[in-house]
Amino acid sequence: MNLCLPAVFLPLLAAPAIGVFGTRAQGALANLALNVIVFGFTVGVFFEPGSGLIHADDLGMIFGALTSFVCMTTALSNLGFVWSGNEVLSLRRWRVYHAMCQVVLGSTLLGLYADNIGLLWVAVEGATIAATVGVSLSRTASALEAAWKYFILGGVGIALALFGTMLVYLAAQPALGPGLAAMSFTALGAHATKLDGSLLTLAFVFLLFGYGTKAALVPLHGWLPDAYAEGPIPLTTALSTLMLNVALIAILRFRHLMQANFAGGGGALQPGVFLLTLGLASLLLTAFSLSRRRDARRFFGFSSIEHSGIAVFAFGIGGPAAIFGGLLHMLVHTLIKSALFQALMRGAALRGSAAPGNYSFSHLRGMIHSNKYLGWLLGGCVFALTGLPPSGLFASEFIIISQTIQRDPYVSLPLGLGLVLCAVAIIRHVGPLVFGHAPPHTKHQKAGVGINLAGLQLALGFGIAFAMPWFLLNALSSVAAALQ
Amino acid sequence: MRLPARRLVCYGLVVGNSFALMFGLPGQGMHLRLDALSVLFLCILVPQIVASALAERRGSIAFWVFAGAMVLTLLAGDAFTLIFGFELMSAASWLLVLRGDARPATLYAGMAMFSAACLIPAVFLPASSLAFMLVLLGAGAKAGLAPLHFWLPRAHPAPPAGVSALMSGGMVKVSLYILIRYGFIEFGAAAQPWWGSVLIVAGAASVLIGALRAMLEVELKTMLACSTVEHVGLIAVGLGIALRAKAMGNLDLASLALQGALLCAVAHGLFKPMLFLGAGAVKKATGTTSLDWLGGLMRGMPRLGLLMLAGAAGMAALPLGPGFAPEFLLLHAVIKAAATGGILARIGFTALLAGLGLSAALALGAVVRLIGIGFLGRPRSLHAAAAGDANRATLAGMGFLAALCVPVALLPGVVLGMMEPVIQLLAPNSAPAPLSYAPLSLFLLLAAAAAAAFFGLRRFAVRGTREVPAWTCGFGSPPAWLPFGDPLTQPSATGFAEPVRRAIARGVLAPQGVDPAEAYLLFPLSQVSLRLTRVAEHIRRSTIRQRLAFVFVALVMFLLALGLSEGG
Amino acid sequence: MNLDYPLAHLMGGVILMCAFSMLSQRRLAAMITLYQVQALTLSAAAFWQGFAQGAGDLYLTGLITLVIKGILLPMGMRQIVQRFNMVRAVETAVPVGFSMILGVGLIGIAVLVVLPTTVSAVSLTREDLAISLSVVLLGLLVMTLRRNAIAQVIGFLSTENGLVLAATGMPGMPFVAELSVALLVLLAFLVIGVFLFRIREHFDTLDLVGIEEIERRGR
Amino acid sequence: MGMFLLRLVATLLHIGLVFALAPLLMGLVTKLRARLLGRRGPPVVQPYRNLRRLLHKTTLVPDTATDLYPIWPFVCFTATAGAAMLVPGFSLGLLTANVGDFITLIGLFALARGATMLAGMESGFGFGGAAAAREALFSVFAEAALLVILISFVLIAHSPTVDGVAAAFRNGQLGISVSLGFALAAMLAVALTETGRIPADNPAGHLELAMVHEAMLLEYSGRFLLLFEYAAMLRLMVWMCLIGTVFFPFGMARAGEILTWPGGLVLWAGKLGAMAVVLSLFEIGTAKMRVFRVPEFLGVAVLLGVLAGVFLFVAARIGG
Repeated sequence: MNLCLPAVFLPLLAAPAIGVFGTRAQGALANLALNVIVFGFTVGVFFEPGSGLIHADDLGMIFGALTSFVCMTTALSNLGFVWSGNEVLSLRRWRVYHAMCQVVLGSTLLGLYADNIGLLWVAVEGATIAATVGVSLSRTASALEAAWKYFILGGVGIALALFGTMLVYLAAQPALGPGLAAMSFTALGAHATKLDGSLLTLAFVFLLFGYGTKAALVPLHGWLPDAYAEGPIPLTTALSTLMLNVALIAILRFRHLMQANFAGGGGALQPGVFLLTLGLASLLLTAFSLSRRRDARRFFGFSSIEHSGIAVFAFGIGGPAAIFGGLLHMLVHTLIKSALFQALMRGAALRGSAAPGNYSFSHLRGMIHSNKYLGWLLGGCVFALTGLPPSGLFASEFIIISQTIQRDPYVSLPLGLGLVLCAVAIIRHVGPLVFGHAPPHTKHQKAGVGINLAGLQLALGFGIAFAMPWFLLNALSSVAAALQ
Repeated sequence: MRLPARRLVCYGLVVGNSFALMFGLPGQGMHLRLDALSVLFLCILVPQIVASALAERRGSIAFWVFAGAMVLTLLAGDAFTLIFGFELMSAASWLLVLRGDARPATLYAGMAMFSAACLIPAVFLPASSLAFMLVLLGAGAKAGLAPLHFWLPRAHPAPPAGVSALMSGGMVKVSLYILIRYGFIEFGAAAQPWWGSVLIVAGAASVLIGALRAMLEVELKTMLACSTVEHVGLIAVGLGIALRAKAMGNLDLASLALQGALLCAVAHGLFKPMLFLGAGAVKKATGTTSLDWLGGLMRGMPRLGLLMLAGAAGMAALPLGPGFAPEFLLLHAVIKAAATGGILARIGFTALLAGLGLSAALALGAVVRLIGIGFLGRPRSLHAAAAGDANRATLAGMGFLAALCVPVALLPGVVLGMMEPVIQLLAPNSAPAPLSYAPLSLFLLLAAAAAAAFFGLRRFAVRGTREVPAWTCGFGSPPAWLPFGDPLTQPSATGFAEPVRRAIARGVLAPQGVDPAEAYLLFPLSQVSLRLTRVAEHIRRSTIRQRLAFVFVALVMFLLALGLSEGG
Repeated sequence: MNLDYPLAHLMGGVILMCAFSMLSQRRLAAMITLYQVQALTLSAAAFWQGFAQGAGDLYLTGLITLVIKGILLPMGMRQIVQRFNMVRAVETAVPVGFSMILGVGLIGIAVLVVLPTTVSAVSLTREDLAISLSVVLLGLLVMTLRRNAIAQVIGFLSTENGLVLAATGMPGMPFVAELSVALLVLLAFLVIGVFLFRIREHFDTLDLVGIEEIERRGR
Repeated sequence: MGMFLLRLVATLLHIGLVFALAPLLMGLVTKLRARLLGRRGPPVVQPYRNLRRLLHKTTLVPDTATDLYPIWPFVCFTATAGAAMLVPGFSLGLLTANVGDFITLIGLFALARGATMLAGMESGFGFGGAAAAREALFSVFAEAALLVILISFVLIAHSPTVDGVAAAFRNGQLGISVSLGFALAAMLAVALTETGRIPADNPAGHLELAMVHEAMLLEYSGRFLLLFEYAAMLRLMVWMCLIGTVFFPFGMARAGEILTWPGGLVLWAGKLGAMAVVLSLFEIGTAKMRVFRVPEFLGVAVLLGVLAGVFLFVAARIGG
């Protein structure tokens, strides 16, 4: 049987139920239970990839499992978030919140497993709407403003993506004939050279802008920092890691179509230039935006922009090695970033309240004085983002830079500049955040068991790049070779 | 199992008899390799690690990661392992610096990443001038080669003494190792004479600035760090001469300069950690390392004082000290190099020789200042008066290094003989001239003279001494609460440096005695980044409509480009 | 079969004209009316395309468009305008004349981009594509140039119209697109409605100035 | 073997003469100065008397001095004595010729200077420290000048040792006189500074504020002061030998051939006497400089050294 279907539709179908019934504790527990089950399914997908409209290729398998794993750990720390009771919401909103978590999970998985550009689009749209609702949940003025921003910019992105999708169909329709075949990734990939190249190029521009909005590439990034800062933090974790991945993978797939068409003489342009432009823009703007952030979640929002910029840059460089590097970068970044947000949530809870707006660096500094383990964990996560060893990002960035040098030496200059500047801006905060002077009346407290899971994720983020299991290595390499 | 990833990353170094590790770059692993050069630098590195561990920092994990990463860098058999170890070294030392003093930590991390950003491209480029310049930038920045040395006098004093010792004596050498490995071996075939010239110029600048600042600085550890800059410059000058001579086909001169540079690395790796450990002991005993608050420590801590004296003799390159033979070789290399090349080379090397003499004398002055102000004379504070001698562990660590100094000082010929394989590796089939400096016989001569004077005086002069109050130069008698006299009546470290400041520093340093690199490089760069940050803040503050406008304009731009590239 | 090209062309032209003249309008009511006309024309175009291609699902598309966009959405928005008493003119970011010039430039770009690209596709599609791309861009331009939330929403909806127009032009495109467009518009309207009420709770007007004030504070 | 014995004897003779005659030379210079100033001046053997008097004085140690106080005089004396043994006097080919070269000499001078400076800072009172600071300033330029001069020597003689240079110059190919002239001028300036003569320092001065070398020894007395005084005399001797050997190597004996010794000895004495006359003439002709003029004085020396190197290059090119 096809295990993708239950993995996708269980959360989607369960969402209304959660949204209607149950107390907030029950909602949180149901959320966790569903996540665990879905994680089981996504692991099963490795053995039952299925076929047809919704099936998992290697890429889908890996990132599907990653998605559900991150969602599971987030749901676990979500328990603490709920029980700490800092987030004062009415019961109705708690229900909506948990429902939205499920919708985000389901539509993200749909976006990963869908073998149809239309379905992919629907999935991204659903995730966007759910996230918008989630962000607006705490009805503060700034939250509403953030959600409004997110809706307007995200809606525009969705519109552009739909236009691009239709253009892809139009480009494929003469070759593959009308019908579903012209919208399936496998069919498109198989006949990439026969597509109408020039139309495909036009389509790629729109898709790049559409999904690039979701991936928060500069200049399409306007919604991201505020959405991160205002939404409930478990949802933010999902946004920062999962939706970015879906959008990036979509961009990667379409880029492959265009590249193959270009290589096959189908008349498409080389996609690299577009991707490199947006990637470098993200990297360099982030480098200078990071330095003045006072709110930790905005800060790490910008760092997410940086990292998706790096991934897109890697895709733009092209070639199996660079694609491999980009995918590895996404993988490790997802693990580290989710661990980081869970640690942040816990730290803010120790400092009083995990409500949005309590994440200013001045509020969190000197975490080691609140809890030694948590302080080191937080410091480790932030340090890992800089890409210095032993962080796994070092391996991916090493591969990307080396490939850049070999394929396109001149863009390696801005790349290196941006990487160094961002890393410096990030590493500046480790000292005060971990060892700085804690605010007055800080006393040593327990961090709770949930934090160990974040520690595990961080350890994975450190280890997986240097001691990669062979099956993962093979899968990633074959994906990279196939999508080059 | 066939690894598709085998295609991923090509080797940066030729992997000969290398030993592969399972983990590392995905599908690629790590490779370790040992050759004469790595062995030499391991021999430089290991004693320092032992001494620092002996003296302090036995328990610190970061310290051991730091040490291990340095060893890994020296053992690296491929580009990834090299950069990995190098960056891990930077990361661990960054943590140690951060725990010591948070202020320079970010600057330090920034420089470390900058050097990595230069090295990673360099190891993948084909052997070319660009690649070498990148290596020079990367390794030079980490080694504290002018003009990228400004971070070193700030960062090296920050961590505890054991780490400072290892950073100053070891980490710097590791970066120089990378410079040597790539300049002489990997890129050796494509070497141009002007590579060497660039290296010489940078080295000369470091020597001058380092020696001058060492003479002017008041903080003990900062002063030692500045002298590290000076010695790195000396080594760089030697390497530059060797590179230039090798490219010009003059292998004997190359091997002579290499002997000087490598011996200098060995000697500096011995006495500088010793001095840093001593500075740490002084800090522990008196609570400060500012020379203006010390004085008369020789009474309180005689054993430490003697060890510091030995290290200082090396630092000042005095004869019969460990630092003299390298200086000797380097000066001869410069003189020989002056005979090669055109009139510019002649003028340049003559000026270089003058600069070296200048900085040698400055180093002597700095050492006299260090010992005379810090350890001789009268205490300038109660802490200095009450200082007790350093603990056994520190003395043991310093003594270990001091014992290793003896062969370098008295038997440099033997040490050079042991270095021969390295020289042959770097400058193949070269025949260096024998060392025309016989420290052992010189030592015997001087010993004879000293013995003659000693016994002569015992025989003919009246024995014994009488202790009398020193002449106070006409100052009034000190108040009762200052048992050791008024500190203001004895020369201060600042005052001692004043003549040099007036006569030389004004010409060399920027106004207010700021390091020129800071004034003319660091400050403008920070201004630029500040301006760009302001721009970024403007973008970030834009309203929803403006953000929409960004998207819209970008889309129109892309479409326009598309239309023009296809239709037009 | 010689009639369908000019008809489709005509309807497309009307839709484009509506989108274009939205730029010139200062009053919300007028913009809503224009949007309604645009939507009605769009539904007509969908019906005609369905007839011309003999594709049944296009009839459904036309029906959805007619009911939701042609009738429900304008009614709702008129409600909002009444309730918030926003009959006065809303000021634009740039002078109207300038925005018209921009609009003309956008149409030019759309034609420039589309015409050479679709040499292989059928002429009908080419026309539709050029027109719908212009409509999309014009809608975005309206969103960019109007300071008022409702005006932005209208611009957004007109963008959607352009998408549907393109979708109807796609020969034999499966139903996914239309469904999702309808879905999007529904949800969009719901969410926007929610927003408007919430924003009303916090700011007395729908003008985004208040939000911009929040944003001014550096964070 | 006999050869070796001869060289050994010559070496011992040289060492003995240098150590024995150093005070005499100092006395001679003082006497000549006094005479040229129209005074009678102390007898030539006065330095010997001073040394003997110091032998019989008790040694006073300031209470603020550390345990290293007695070390510095020995270090200073030993280094200077080592230099005296390395510089050939009346004869070439001594056994000590290859122990070290110019750079070793510079190092030994630096060692002696360092010991003196530290001695000045022992008691921790003002004048010693001030004098040490000035000495440090002077030495900076002095060493630079010496090394620069060294270039032209080595490039001409193709040998870094004093012995080799002297041998090469004695067989003199004199196409390079210009640069040697520059080198001589520079070397004289350095020598004046190093030996603490006018214009850098006044050996006869008694104003602590103006003294450099003497002020560092204020706290020393008895046998320790004797060592310092004797080292000063030796330094004068060494410098004169150095200049004589390098620039006027004519008629120097060969250590291997005993018959050439007498001539060498006579000529050596003559050279020393002549240099003493020149030195005293110069000293009465000039006045002492301000402290901060001395660096300029030595800076000129450095430039002369550089010029020597450049002209040497030109000459070599013209010579073909």
